[in-house]
Amino acid sequence: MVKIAQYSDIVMDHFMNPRNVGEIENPDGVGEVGNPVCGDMMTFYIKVDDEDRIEDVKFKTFGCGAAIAVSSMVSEMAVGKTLDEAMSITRDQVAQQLGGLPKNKMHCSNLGADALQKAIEDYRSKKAATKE
Amino acid sequence: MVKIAQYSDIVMDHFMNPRNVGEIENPDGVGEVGNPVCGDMMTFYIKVDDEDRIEDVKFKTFGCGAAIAVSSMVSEMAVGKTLDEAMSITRDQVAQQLGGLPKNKMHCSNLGADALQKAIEDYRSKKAATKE
Amino acid sequence: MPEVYLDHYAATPVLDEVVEAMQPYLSEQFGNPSSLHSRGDAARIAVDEARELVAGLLGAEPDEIIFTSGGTEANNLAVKGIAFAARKKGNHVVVSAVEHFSVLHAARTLEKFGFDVTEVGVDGYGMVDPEEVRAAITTDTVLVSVMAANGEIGTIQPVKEIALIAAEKGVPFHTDAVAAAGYIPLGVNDIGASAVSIASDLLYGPKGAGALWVKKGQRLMPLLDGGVQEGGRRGGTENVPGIVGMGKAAELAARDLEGRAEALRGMSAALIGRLPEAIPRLKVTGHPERRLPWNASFAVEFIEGEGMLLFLDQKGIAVSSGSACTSRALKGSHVLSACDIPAEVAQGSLLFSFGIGNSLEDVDYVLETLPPIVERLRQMSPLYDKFIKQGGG
Amino acid sequence: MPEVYLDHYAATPVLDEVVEAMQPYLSEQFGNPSSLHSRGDAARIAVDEARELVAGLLGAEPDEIIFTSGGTEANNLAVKGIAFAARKKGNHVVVSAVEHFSVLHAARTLEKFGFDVTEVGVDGYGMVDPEEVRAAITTDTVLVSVMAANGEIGTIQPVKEIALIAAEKGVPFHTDAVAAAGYIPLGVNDIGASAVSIASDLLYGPKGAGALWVKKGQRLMPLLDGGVQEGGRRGGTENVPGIVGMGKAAELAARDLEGRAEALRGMSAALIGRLPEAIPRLKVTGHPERRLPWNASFAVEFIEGEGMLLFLDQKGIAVSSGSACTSRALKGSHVLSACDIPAEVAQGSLLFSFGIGNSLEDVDYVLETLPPIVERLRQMSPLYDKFIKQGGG
Ligand SMILES: Cc1ncc(COP(=O)(O)O)c(C=O)c1O
Ligand SMILES: Cc1ncc(COP(=O)(O)O)c(C=O)c1O
Repeated sequence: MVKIAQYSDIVMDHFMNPRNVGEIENPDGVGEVGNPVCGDMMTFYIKVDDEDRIEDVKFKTFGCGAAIAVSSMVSEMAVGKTLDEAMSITRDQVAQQLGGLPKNKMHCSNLGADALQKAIEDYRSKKAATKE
Repeated sequence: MVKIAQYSDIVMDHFMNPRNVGEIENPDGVGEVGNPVCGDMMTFYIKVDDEDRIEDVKFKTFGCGAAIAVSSMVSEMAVGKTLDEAMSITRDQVAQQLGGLPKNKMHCSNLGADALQKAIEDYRSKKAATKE
Repeated sequence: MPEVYLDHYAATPVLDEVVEAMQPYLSEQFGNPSSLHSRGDAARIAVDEARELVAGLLGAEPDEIIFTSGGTEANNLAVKGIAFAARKKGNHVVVSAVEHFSVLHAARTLEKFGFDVTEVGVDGYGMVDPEEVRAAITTDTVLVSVMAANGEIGTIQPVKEIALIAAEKGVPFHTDAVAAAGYIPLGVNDIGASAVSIASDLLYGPKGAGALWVKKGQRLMPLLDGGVQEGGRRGGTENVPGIVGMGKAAELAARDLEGRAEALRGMSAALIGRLPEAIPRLKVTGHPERRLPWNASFAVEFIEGEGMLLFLDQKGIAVSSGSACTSRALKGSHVLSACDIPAEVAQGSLLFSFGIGNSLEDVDYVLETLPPIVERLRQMSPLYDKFIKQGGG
Repeated sequence: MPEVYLDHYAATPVLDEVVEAMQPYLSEQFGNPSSLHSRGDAARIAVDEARELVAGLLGAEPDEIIFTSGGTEANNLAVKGIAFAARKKGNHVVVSAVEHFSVLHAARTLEKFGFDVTEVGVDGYGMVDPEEVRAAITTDTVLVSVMAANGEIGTIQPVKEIALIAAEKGVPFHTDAVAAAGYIPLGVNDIGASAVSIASDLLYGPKGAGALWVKKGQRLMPLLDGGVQEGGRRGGTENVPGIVGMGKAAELAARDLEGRAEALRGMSAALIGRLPEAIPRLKVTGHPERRLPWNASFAVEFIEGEGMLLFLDQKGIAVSSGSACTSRALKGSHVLSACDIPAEVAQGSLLFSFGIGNSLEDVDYVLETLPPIVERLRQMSPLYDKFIKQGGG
């Protein structure tokens, strides 16, 4: 692998072999953040099991290498977690798990946790709506 | 001889082996131009024969290589000339005889002809004074 | 793995002949051109020779050449130097919207000093309309600056026409020829300019050297005050090896201009012709005909440039992109935006800048390598997803 | 013929280790540090390493270092950059009368933009009195700039004291350390400065590279607008080989500072001690104790410097002079004049600047070579003539 100094080996690995890319048919929750005009956009799909655990995560990302790696890492971190646990994943944790992100990419590309949270919120609000 | 591009071979020769350096005891005329504050000062001494011809020239010069070479060249050009001929020696002729002078030295260091003229004028005014 | 360097706009390799010419001035010939002894002499003579060679490339007089530290300094010196020297005459400058930041931001600095700046826009191909320049000039205008050609999209500007208009109005005209010099003929008098900037590092010369040609008589306030180097117009000990290298590079560029241009044009035209067939929803940016021979620029829809760069780098291909993520300032390209290319499309911009070491095989390698990368990234892209679902593709 | 180079203040040779360090960046590693691919990476890493090494020499943080094209640019950036950034606060700057022209003329340019400049004088040794700086500071003062040491006469300035006064008054303090860095210890925090300029080419590094250290938080208007290189404070493609060379030179200068200083001091002290015995009516210029280790400066009465230079050159000795004739501007040295040395004496100034390649034998050679040259020129001098006739000698 040709390495670029600004990206750690883990970032490069997740960028080049992203986990959980794709879509879930009939997802339980969908979260979209970012905006292609700014250069980064992520869509997260989740499937939630009966015990409020994340069973499956898929994502699609438009953005730089960091954005793709972040999405991949978040998806890995989320699978198997309860919704509450997943909600508490922070940007900093993601960056740390990736072996660090370039300073200038911390804000713009590190949106994965936000997208996941949006998907969870989407799931919760749909569920709340169903209950009513 | 180590050559400096700004000076022609003739300039370097006249600088390193200046002709007619010195003083004339009881000169017929003395001319001084320039000013050490500005960096160039020349004193010319002449001896004039009965036919108004310059018999001998000596000079002393404070100044850069060009100033010394100019003095030397003027002294050589002047010897044997009539006063009128010597009066008509111009700065440009001197520079030309030297194989050229650096542009920036044309004005400040090329005072030899002026000093010679002053010496001639000195001689003439003294002579006029004696006649009266 | 093949090494296919297609980022000559970012940096050209330094030609062996150029390195060789520089070598003595890095070691034995270390004199200062201002020194009066023989060691200084050698350095001064070398700088003067380089000045003649650079003047030769531009069809200019040697004493009209001011050596600088690069294209950025040349542009800053031109824009600020001409405007500040004329600030009692007027306080207005005209630039194009697709100038390099070293012109555009220099103009913004002028604004801090009370100048007004008019940015003339471009058409979809990145071309300035000379008539818009005419319309922008006022009685207060003291400078018009429009680049000879834009490196990002390759578009060659109608500088002769603009120079003529500026001349009619009595306004000095500067052109940034950093991307163009050595690739298209650029006689300064032929153009009718007052000042022209060039850089060494786009000419197979060393980094750290550039030059501003300034027409005799054109007033200029120095940017770097200090000694009387460069005729008092740019102080500082001369970067002798850099200048010597630039001189050699200029000599070779002038000698080989046509041959180089033809070879480069062959490669870029091949890529511009064939890449759209290999990748759907790919836009060629810049002008279809009036373009720099070395430039092949595109925008790939639905994906972002950095990912392409990284994957191409894995395959040994070096290119650049005007995407926000790949710019250190994290802003999208002002050039593509001036061409009215939507921001999300501009994110997928790719610039292939060919060099004299490239061949048509490199084009083949790109044509083979890039499409699957684009496909892979598109498969990850939510934008592509939407496009497909909306019946595109 | 021996080759005795004693003009290191004009230019130092580049050390072999430095040339070696630069070499790859002149050829294979030609990438642009801003490029995102691996070739750009290699260049960026090299620049970052050099930044650490330069910071090391100054005891500074790497991200406080701005690479420039040399000492002149660093000084212009400091003086204009700090003053212009503060122009809403005040319009007054204080400099010393013995600054290098890159500070002095930069200050004069500020005058064109409405600033007032106070030039603080020096004593006969070229020393600035810190209390005069205090007295010069007004509520409008936005910058004090006094050099760390003067290269022409070697005098080391009391910069710590001046920095303290500036700090008390809340005014940024810049010091031009171009002549001093690498020869006397210069910790930026130890000094208490806001900005410090250095140059590569007085450190056995390549020409075309310099640096300005700027304390974190100090506001600065860029001189070269353009890209976001150097943290947005200096645009333009980095001169990678030059910067790498400067880094290596700084590393070696920091490592060897004491040893170099001792050796140089030995040589200059020997010449300063012995030359006045060999040449009557010779004045040592600069301070008797507080002087740069490499500097031995004199004024030879009754003759002019260029003639000495030319004759010395014939004997293989390279030196410089502050005489009007040897300056390209044809003006006498403002430094010697500030020290109240009469203009006609200053015309005979001679500067021996020792380097790490010199030895005490070189001093012997000068002592043997120079006196007959002086004698010869004095024999031609009308001033010497007058002096003798008036009973001198
Ligand atoms: C058109 C144009 N002008 C100016 C510059 C600045 O040149 P440099 O980076 O050598 O300072 C560039 C750099 O790529 C450029 O493309
Ligand atoms: C004290 C001082 N400052 C600044 C400079 C300017 O440095 P440069 O010529 O590298 O631009 C010099 C040059 O000798 C100097 O001696």
